[in-house]
Amino acid sequence: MKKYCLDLRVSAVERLSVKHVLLKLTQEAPLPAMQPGQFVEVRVDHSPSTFLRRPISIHYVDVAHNELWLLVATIGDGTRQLGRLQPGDEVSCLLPLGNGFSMPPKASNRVLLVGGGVGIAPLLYQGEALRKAGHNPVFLLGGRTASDLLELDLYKEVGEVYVTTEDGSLGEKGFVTNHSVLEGGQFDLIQTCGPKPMMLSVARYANEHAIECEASLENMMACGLGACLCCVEKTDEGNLCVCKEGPVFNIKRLLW
Amino acid sequence: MKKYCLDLRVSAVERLSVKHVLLKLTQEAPLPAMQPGQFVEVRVDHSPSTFLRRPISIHYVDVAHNELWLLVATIGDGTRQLGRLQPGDEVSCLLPLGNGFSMPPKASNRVLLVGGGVGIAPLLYQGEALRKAGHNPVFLLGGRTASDLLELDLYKEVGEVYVTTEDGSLGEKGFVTNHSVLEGGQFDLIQTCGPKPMMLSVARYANEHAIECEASLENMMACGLGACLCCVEKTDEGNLCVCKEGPVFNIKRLLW
Amino acid sequence: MVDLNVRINQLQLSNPVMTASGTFGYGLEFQDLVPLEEIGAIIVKGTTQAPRQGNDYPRMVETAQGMLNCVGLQNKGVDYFCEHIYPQIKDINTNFIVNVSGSSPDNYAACAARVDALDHIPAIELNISCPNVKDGGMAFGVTCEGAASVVRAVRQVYHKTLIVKLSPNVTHIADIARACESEGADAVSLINTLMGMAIDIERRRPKLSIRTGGLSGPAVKPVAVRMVNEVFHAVKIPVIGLGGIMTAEDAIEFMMAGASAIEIGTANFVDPTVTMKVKQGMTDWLERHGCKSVREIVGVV
Amino acid sequence: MVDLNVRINQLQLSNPVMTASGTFGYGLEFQDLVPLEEIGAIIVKGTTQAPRQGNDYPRMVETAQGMLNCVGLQNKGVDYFCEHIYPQIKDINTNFIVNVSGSSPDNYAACAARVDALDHIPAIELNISCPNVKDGGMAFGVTCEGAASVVRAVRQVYHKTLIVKLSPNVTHIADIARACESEGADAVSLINTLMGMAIDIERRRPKLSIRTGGLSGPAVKPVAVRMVNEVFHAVKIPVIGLGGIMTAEDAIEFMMAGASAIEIGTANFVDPTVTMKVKQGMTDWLERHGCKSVREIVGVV
Ligand SMILES: Cc1cc2nc3c(=O)[nH]c(=O)nc-3n(C[C@H](O)[C@H](O)[C@H](O)COP(=O)(O)OP(=O)(O)OC[C@H]3O[C@@H](n4cnc5c(N)ncnc54)[C@H](O)[C@@H]3O)c2cc1C
Ligand SMILES: Cc1cc2nc3c(=O)[nH]c(=O)nc-3n(C[C@H](O)[C@H](O)[C@H](O)COP(=O)(O)OP(=O)(O)OC[C@H]3O[C@@H](n4cnc5c(N)ncnc54)[C@H](O)[C@@H]3O)c2cc1C
Ligand SMILES: Cc1cc2nc3c(=O)[nH]c(=O)nc-3n(C[C@H](O)[C@H](O)[C@H](O)COP(=O)(O)O)c2cc1C
Ligand SMILES: Cc1cc2nc3c(=O)[nH]c(=O)nc-3n(C[C@H](O)[C@H](O)[C@H](O)COP(=O)(O)O)c2cc1C
Ligand code: FES
Ligand code: FES
Repeated sequence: MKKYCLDLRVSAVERLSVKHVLLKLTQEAPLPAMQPGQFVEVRVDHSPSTFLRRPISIHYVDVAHNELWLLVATIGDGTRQLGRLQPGDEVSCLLPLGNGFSMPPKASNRVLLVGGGVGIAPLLYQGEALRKAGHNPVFLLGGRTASDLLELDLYKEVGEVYVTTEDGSLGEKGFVTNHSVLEGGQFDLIQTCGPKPMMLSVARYANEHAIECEASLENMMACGLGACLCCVEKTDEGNLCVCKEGPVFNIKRLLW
Repeated sequence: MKKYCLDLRVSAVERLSVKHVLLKLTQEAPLPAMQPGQFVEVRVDHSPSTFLRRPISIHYVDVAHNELWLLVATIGDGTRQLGRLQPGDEVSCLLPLGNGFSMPPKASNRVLLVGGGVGIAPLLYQGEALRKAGHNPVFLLGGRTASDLLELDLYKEVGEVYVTTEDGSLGEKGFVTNHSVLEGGQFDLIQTCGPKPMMLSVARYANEHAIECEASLENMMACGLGACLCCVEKTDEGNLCVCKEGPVFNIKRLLW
Repeated sequence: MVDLNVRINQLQLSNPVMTASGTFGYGLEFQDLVPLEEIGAIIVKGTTQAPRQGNDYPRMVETAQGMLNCVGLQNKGVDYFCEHIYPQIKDINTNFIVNVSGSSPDNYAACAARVDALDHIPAIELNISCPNVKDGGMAFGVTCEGAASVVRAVRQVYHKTLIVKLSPNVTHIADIARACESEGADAVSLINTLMGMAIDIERRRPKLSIRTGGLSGPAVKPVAVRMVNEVFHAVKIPVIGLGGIMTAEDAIEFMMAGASAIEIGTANFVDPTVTMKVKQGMTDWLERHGCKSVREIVGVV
Repeated sequence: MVDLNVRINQLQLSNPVMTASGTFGYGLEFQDLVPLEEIGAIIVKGTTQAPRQGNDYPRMVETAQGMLNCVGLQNKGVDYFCEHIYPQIKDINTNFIVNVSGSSPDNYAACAARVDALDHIPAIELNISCPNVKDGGMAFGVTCEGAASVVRAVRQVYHKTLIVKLSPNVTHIADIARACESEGADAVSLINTLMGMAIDIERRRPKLSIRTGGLSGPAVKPVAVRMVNEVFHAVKIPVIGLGGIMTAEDAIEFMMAGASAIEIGTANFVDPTVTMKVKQGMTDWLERHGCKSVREIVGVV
């Protein structure tokens, strides 16, 4: 897909929790086509300690309003500065990068979308794409505590939503991989994004149950274009760039 | 004078021209004592290209409102970022630094305050100090064009004001040193701040007319405390730190 | 119009802006974003005789106005380059330069000889300064004898423009430059990265997989400008300057220090269109300052 | 309470935070802002046998997350120090260390001998790494023989703790450190500044009066950490680490790399109270991580 480096305008900033912010970005011209699971390299201005761009998943594309949504967890100086953006500010975005999630080959497949922490971000857009293509997405979202689980109504509009929290403040207590939906559920495909330990145990579950599984990795990146070879992950084909060959990989290819 | 490193709060920001901004800073506790001609080392946040503090003159101290005023010409990234401050923002200020202008020894002396560009900044507070001490300050202020000459009403409250502009758009056309007030005027002391070429010609005038003269230098600084020896000026006593022995020097000491 | 042409030995550049090896892939990665034929030259990834997997992840750390990398010359080898990459780039109308690396004078030469045969590759840049590989790499770049031995071996088999890329991790860079010049290098480029390290204090271990990496970006610019100026005054062959260039003003600074052309590296990650902005900015600056040719400012300081 | 005490040979520090020479004056300049007795040690300005005027203005340029300086050891000479400065500082309850510079082994030794006689100066730091003076300075710091010759001369006349400050502008800093160690240095400190240059492109001339200057600040931190780690693994004497430290985390990074104590330089200009913040931040970090003593983390990487 053709890549662009665009100065997008912040149309809205919604603080979803003390450490999460939802940015809506737009421009006059229609936004380029983007696929669920792809990401954006965002430039951070006004942060002396942030030199490189920051990779952020495409959370949602609101075609009707010509808006790109980014869901940002403010964990360091760069993301904190993104959280300080105001409507009207401009943000340089390099997009769309990498390869997204795949679509299940057969019709009406049951797809489980497992997200942890801010890894839930790319799943909303993917869920919508699945639904539109006639599949039945089921979300399984995990967080440390209730306030980590954001925008659940939006996810519920797209599919069934199951939730775990480590402290039991919402949904089942524990980790996503302990959720009861995994016991009964017959899934044809699992797509997951979140902390590596979570994705590893999701992958273990998928392997055990012989379910196809894709994971979206978050290796540290510089260029985002496959040019610097900084973001590599070991695969059956050697070191591959997560920014270009991923971020979504079929777990069969990963040697993690 | 005891030095402080204070986080002051921006109480007001006034844009005086496209490239000048007036910052008013305050804090709960009374501001420390400061003298006209002293300066502040201001820390600039959110500017990746600004690493060191920026020296800015004490423009005025509004004791009644417990406000420190800074008049800033936005010429580079650091000062531009200062111009973007909003009421409520905090600014780290190291102050008061250096030695200010002196007071004339005799009563009711006629003192000429010659400022060019943003060099007019320290003269307002000095003018007020002179007036309060019973002297008669006369301002001679120069700029490239009318919009460079800021806050003239404030200066007029303190003393007579004469003005030159290079394009003749306000006051006499030309440089301050060509102003007619210099022909007739009998001055006992000249105090000047502005671009070096201007101060040099003011100094020449003062020498020719055997008038005492003090100039406030603007050498590039790092520490502002006399510790790094970066800001030196050649004087009759060797290299002296402008930040500590100055910024105001009697021109007799300078080898410029 | 300002004349931006520069010549590095036989190499004709339509403008002095090149891209630095390892930061611009094979150019193709940027083709949606930058008109490649408007770049003076594209220096492709470090290429070795045999394929290399490079170092383990993590290979990158952000630092104050810079970054450390320890990619370690991951590449599929010169044969793969000739067979699979070259056909894709050979008809793009700019100069493609291959950055050649190795672990002995012989395999540097073998790799260079292979590239010599490619019609559309007018020059190579010998990387005797990579701090991120154990065998060879920087080891050759830090002594005059080491540098000379590689240049000598390559010069025997390579007939086009031979650029040697110098390491800044040395006491006297001008001496190394002179050693390369005497062995027949047509130009030197500098600087490669400064060796650095960063520690993850929570995990009590280096942030990079092989402990150390190479520092690049604006942080190193003052060191690079100093070295370019030193080398410019020490050799007669052209100098190519790089290290932290982000803007047209930075590029002009390097050219005034003595660079006949410049390379842009890390800045491509921050702004993938930076090459075009630097080129345009240089044109504007030169016009504003009444320069007829960019060559007027080379080495004026 | 975490134990912050560290010992560098005979030198006892109540905490590992020192101030770097040339950036903290004689301490007195900061006394309104920082309780001096809470600093581990204050290393005063570079001091030479004879008075020096230093270089012409401009002596400073800001760079990306750093600065270049070419102060050039302006000081009134060791006699003036002994007669006029020493009396003002000798009763302040911290360690004052004199940074000694020179242009020959003899006048280094002469200066050191004079300081040896001062009861309240428990150590000197030999500056064999100043890039901003023509005579001596860095020239001694870039060869093993040069470094050894100065240390040897000084060791004969200086009986307290002898720290040697190393230049980063070398190919193999560990070799220089070993040379100093063999001549009896009690500790090494590193890094001094990296030689750099900046050009005023409008005026077409260097921004600094003597063309080049020394780069310091966060920009150089990765290079400094790497060198501290290299030297730590090469010598048995304690290493003092510096170069770009701005925060407690930076200080801990240096200590994990192998520094027994650290110096803060340029950061004092950005935040004159930084020493206290680093000290407090280190205490908090160590407590949070269950360390009983700061010495536990030295060289864990
Ligand atoms: C493909 C991709 C998609 C992503 N999508 C999102 C998203 O939609 N929303 C979101 O909030 N975040 C997302 N991230 C993560 C985001 O890029 C990082 O949180 C961000 O770069 C941190 O920048 P910072 O300046 O705030 O933190 P820094 O100050 O740079 O880092 C803070 C801490 O986090 C660690 N860290 C930073 N980046 C990473 C990383 N990539 N992997 C592991 N550790 C890291 C650092 O080592 C440090 O300890 C994504 C990352 C990738 C690679
Ligand atoms: C004692 C003192 C008092 C000052 N008072 C004021 C004041 O009241 N109001 C005000 O607006 N400014 C004042 N200045 C000047 C102010 O400090 C500079 O304009 C400011 O540091 C520029 O920072 P910047 O980041 O915006 O520009 P930069 O990007 O740092 O510089 C922009 C350009 O200006 C040049 N420059 C920067 N600082 C100086 C300097 N000190 N001397 C010569 N050239 C310089 C740079 O070389 C560059 O070409 C004062 C300076 C001193 C030393
Ligand atoms: C990720 C990365 C990979 C690099 N790979 C190479 C390489 O393969 N060969 C080489 O000669 N230099 C390599 N370099 C060094 C750059 O070409 C350049 O010399 C250095 O980064 C300094 O320039 P800059 O500050 O503009 O990036 C690499 C640099 C980076 C950041
Ligand atoms: C303005 C200035 C003056 C300096 N003067 C000296 C000196 O006299 N002697 C010395 O050994 N180092 C001197 N240095 C080097 C510092 O002590 C220190 O080694 C260097 O700045 C790196 O540390 P930093 O990045 O924390 O500043 C000076 C540094 C600066 C910035
Ligand atoms: S981030 Fe550069 S190759 Fe992936
Ligand atoms: S700015 Fe440091 S001595 Fe004046």
